Amino acid sequence: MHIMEGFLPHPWWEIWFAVSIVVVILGVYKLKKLTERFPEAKPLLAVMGAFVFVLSALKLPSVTGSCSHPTGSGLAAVVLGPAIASVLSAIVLLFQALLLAHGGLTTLGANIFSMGIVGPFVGYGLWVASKKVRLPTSVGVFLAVALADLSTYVTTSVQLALAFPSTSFMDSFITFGSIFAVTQIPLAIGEGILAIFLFDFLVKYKGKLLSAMNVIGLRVGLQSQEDAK
Amino acid sequence: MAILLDMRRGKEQKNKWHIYEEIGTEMSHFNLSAEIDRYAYTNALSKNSPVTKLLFALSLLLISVLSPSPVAPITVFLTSTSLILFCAKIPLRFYLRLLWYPTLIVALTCVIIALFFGYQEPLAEVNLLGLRWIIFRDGVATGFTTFFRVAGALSSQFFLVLTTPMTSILLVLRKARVPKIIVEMSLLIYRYIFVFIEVMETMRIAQELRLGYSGWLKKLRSLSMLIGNLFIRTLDQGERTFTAMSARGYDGNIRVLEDLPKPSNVALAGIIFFAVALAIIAYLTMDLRIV
Amino acid sequence: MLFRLENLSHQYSDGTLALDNISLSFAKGERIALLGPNGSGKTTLLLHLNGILKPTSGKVYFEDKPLEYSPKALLELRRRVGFVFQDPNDQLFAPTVKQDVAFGPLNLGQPADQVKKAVDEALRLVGMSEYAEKPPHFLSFGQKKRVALAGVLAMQPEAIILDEPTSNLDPRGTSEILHLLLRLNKELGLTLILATHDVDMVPLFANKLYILNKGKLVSEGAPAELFSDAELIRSINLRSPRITHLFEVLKKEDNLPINPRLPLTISEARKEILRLLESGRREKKKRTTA
Amino acid sequence: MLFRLENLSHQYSDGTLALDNISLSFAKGERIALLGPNGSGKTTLLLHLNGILKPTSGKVYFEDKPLEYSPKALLELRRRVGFVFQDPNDQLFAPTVKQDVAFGPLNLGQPADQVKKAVDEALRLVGMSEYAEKPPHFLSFGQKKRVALAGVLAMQPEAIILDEPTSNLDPRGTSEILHLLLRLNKELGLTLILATHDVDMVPLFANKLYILNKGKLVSEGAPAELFSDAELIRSINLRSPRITHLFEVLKKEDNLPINPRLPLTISEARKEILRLLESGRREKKKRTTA
Ligand SMILES: Nc1ncnc2c1ncn2[C@@H]1O[C@H](COP(=O)(O)OP(=O)(O)OP(=O)(O)O)[C@@H](O)[C@H]1O
Ligand SMILES: Nc1ncnc2c1ncn2[C@@H]1O[C@H](COP(=O)(O)OP(=O)(O)OP(=O)(O)O)[C@@H](O)[C@H]1O
Ligand SMILES: [Mg+2]
Ligand SMILES: [Mg+2]
Repeated sequence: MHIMEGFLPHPWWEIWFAVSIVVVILGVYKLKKLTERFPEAKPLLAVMGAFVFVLSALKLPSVTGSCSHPTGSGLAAVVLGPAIASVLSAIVLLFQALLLAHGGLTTLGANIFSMGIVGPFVGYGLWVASKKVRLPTSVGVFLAVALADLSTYVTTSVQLALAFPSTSFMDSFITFGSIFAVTQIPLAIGEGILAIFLFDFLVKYKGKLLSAMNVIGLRVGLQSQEDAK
Repeated sequence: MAILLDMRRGKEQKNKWHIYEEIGTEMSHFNLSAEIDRYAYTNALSKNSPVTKLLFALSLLLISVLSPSPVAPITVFLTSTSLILFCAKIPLRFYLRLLWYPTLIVALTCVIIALFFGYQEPLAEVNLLGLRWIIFRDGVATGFTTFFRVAGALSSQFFLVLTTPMTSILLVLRKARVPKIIVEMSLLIYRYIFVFIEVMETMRIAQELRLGYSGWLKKLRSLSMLIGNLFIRTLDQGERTFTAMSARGYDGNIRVLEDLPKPSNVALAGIIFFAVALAIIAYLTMDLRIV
Repeated sequence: MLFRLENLSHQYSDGTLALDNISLSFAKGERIALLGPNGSGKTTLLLHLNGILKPTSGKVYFEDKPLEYSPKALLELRRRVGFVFQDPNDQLFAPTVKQDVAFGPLNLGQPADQVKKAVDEALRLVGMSEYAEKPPHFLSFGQKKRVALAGVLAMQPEAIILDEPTSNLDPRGTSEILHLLLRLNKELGLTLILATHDVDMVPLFANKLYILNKGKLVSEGAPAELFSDAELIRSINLRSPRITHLFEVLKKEDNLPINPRLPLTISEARKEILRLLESGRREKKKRTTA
Repeated sequence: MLFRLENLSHQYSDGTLALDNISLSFAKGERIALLGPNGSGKTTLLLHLNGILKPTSGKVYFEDKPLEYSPKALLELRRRVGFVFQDPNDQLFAPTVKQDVAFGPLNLGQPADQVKKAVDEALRLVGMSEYAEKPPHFLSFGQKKRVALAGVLAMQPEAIILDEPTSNLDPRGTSEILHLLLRLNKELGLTLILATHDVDMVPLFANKLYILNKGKLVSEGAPAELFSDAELIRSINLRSPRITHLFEVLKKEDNLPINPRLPLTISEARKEILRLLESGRREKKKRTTA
């Protein structure tokens, strides 16, 4: 779902840069406060970032026989909150651009917006909402992550349609959107299912540590206690 | 890897599978990032000032992206490519390997843009698949411009990543007042990317040796185990890294030693001159149209 | 011949020539040790036997047929030749010990009860039955190593390739693994190919020794022969087994009449010392009677 | 006393009692080896010395003061006591060798040029100067191990804790690290605390030996003393150094008049054999002259 270096014409890449930078700065502020209180958070968040990168470099088989990779930002948002997830995504996207030629530097803004901002905010919103209506954790995680994925792809389609309008914006949006839908829908479902397992691991193996550290603690810790009841 | 690539991926993958069968092992992008990284540290320009290289690459990138006509991007492409091949001495084979995939995708996308996007001045009509397609001039123009813009931008990005060690890039960013926390996290992430790549590769081989990939379902099962296990190791590693950092006096700040090669004034002046000249070319050829 | 390498070279993509024109052959039923210092190419060589790496030049023969790299041929090869990694953390990926050991047999498509039996048997062999339900990452390093071996044993291969099987193991663990391997070799005729830099272990284990250095095959033969050449051994960052070294010193420094075929193991050393004492006495006797 | 443990116990969160009521003390300037089979609790014990793990019961004293776990006190402790981890991948987190070695000194707030000097010196000591600008993932295992040690040396600690410093190293690497450690101990008076299950290495390194088994402190004393008790050693999955074992066999099985303090190293063994031969001769002489 990465828009390639140079693909977006002026002025679109600048616009997305401007939009993204605001949110990332907010995230940086939050992250700074978090790591000041909990120095443990830095290495932990860093290895998670590296994990997301490595996942994205791994080719996953998907139903269509094609390959695609998860974005990881949905789960990151559920666990860390959308603001911090956006910073982490921004860094991972930078590495993807530099080390894998996935995405690019000028399109970093647009990619951060779709993958690091819209995705996490949608995911986090759904996660919170699903907790409000007392859906089981696994369903909540699945919905949050799968829809974070889908919203990312819708956003990318919008970005492309805006930059390359056909007869109308809608026309172009539908063209881009339907091209992506083929692989993105199975992928979103796949990532949703994967996220359930990873979330489970997180709570099972590191729940204590994380809630002690309070990074993920407040959310995961409380959540899992709630589930236990 | 890029836009619209998903559409093509089914076929790509099959083509690649043939190659893999020949080589015997399945390649992943891991090799790519590991090799890019290796060239960044070993190429003939690696010891030059990262500031110079970063400035150079970014100015070429900006000119490519901002230039309305293809002249400047083409110049950029030729310049970066020759620097990559002749000054940094990156093997042509590897550079082509980096280039062919995005080129293919972008070419394809641009064809699509040229064919489906546009509504002014019909240029031609084709009969394809029993349907009549009208090709518009502005669509074709957009397609071409986009293609060359990507070529110029990508080549300057490749120049940067193939000649400049990632650590120097990050240290320059730090100097340029990118928020400290971003740089610190990036430095750690960079290190662990390669730790995990190694782990992932070895673990995948271990699974393969116990026949974990001999079928679609087994493959899925193995992969999920692999990801799950890597995730646990990731969490463990986070804790152990914190332990190791603590054992050396980590107090919440990651301090780094800054001793980057100094940029040479001649090189800087050369870059500015070249960039300005390119910008002027871009301005003068603004109205040039291919179609 | 189980494996034959013919002018095998391997160059990694960064240009490192990790193996340089190696020709050798491993017979069935042998216990083979590859000895070499860090970075000499042992792991690289082993990875060729299983088709994970492909030679950049030269050929690998398995049962006198050139190795095929088609997925099907590789599958068959890997079913018959097991591989135990140096770092057990890389090899243990399932959530519990039992599931991990079952991974291979399940992939072979064996029925569930047969898999269970194979798993139990393998865990018993390596002495880890009581940990069957534990997640591998809670085990100590040595315990993980045993589980990794169990995972391969459960597939009932004909040959096992082991990369540093005893590194990080305590002496009992080392000796247990060694005895286990020797037993597997003796009773089941399992061919064992093992890479190590533990020189003290080699004489106890191997009946055939290959010495690698800097990607080249330096020497091959019976361990006793090779370790007699102390110069060679030392020149490539290795050392002789301590027992051998002791007798080398006694021979060189103290000019004792040591057998030119230096002892490698404790039992050989014992015989040699007794012989020395005996001949010392006899000599004295001769002199005094003369 | 540099460290004193008083009735230290540690139970991991899954219920494993990894350390069971351990009391011991480490003096300044000593070379201490903790020997024990896999899973005996060596790593767990070491992690307590650095305040990384907290005892579930009992106390740790550093210079006769109970260890404080406030961030400031820990920082001070860790400045003075370095820790080299078993797996260098855990320890090397910075993107280049130089940055990694500089991490500690920078945290101590030293000025940049002093840090640079310390880094160069540390890299020189471990013989890794030429790799300063390389990322750790370009290095071999043994090289990583050296860099990890350099990272600790650069902080100029008074004591270094090492968890299996020589595992996975070839004999030359092992001997180089050992000599480096011995030199540091001799020249700088550095206290060294080392966990290992390499029994052959212990006599060459340690002047004080603690033997752990199943979380319990089994025995302590000079290596020579402890290794003379072959029963004890063997009962806990360890073995005597091979040289010692040889003499044990000669003594028990062949009834040779071996010194009750069995030789541990090659040089000790050499003396003992010469003595044996000599006394054999004298005995003969005596008998023949009588
Ligand atoms: N993936 C790789 N890419 C590039 N070079 C490699 C790679 N793997 C190994 N090498 C290099 O190839 C040489 C042989 O490595 P190999 O791992 O086979 O040695 P080894 O004998 O197994 O060493 P050790 O005892 O440390 O395990 C070394 O110089 C090593 O640095
Ligand atoms: N994080 C952990 N959680 C639970 N149990 C653990 C943990 N770490 C170690 N253990 C257990 O504690 C015991 C002691 O482990 P420790 O790692 O201290 O042993 P060790 O002497 O260092 O062994 P080795 O020689 O294999 O490194 C073992 O039984 C081990 O399984
Ligand atoms: Mg190896
Ligand atoms: Mg340990």
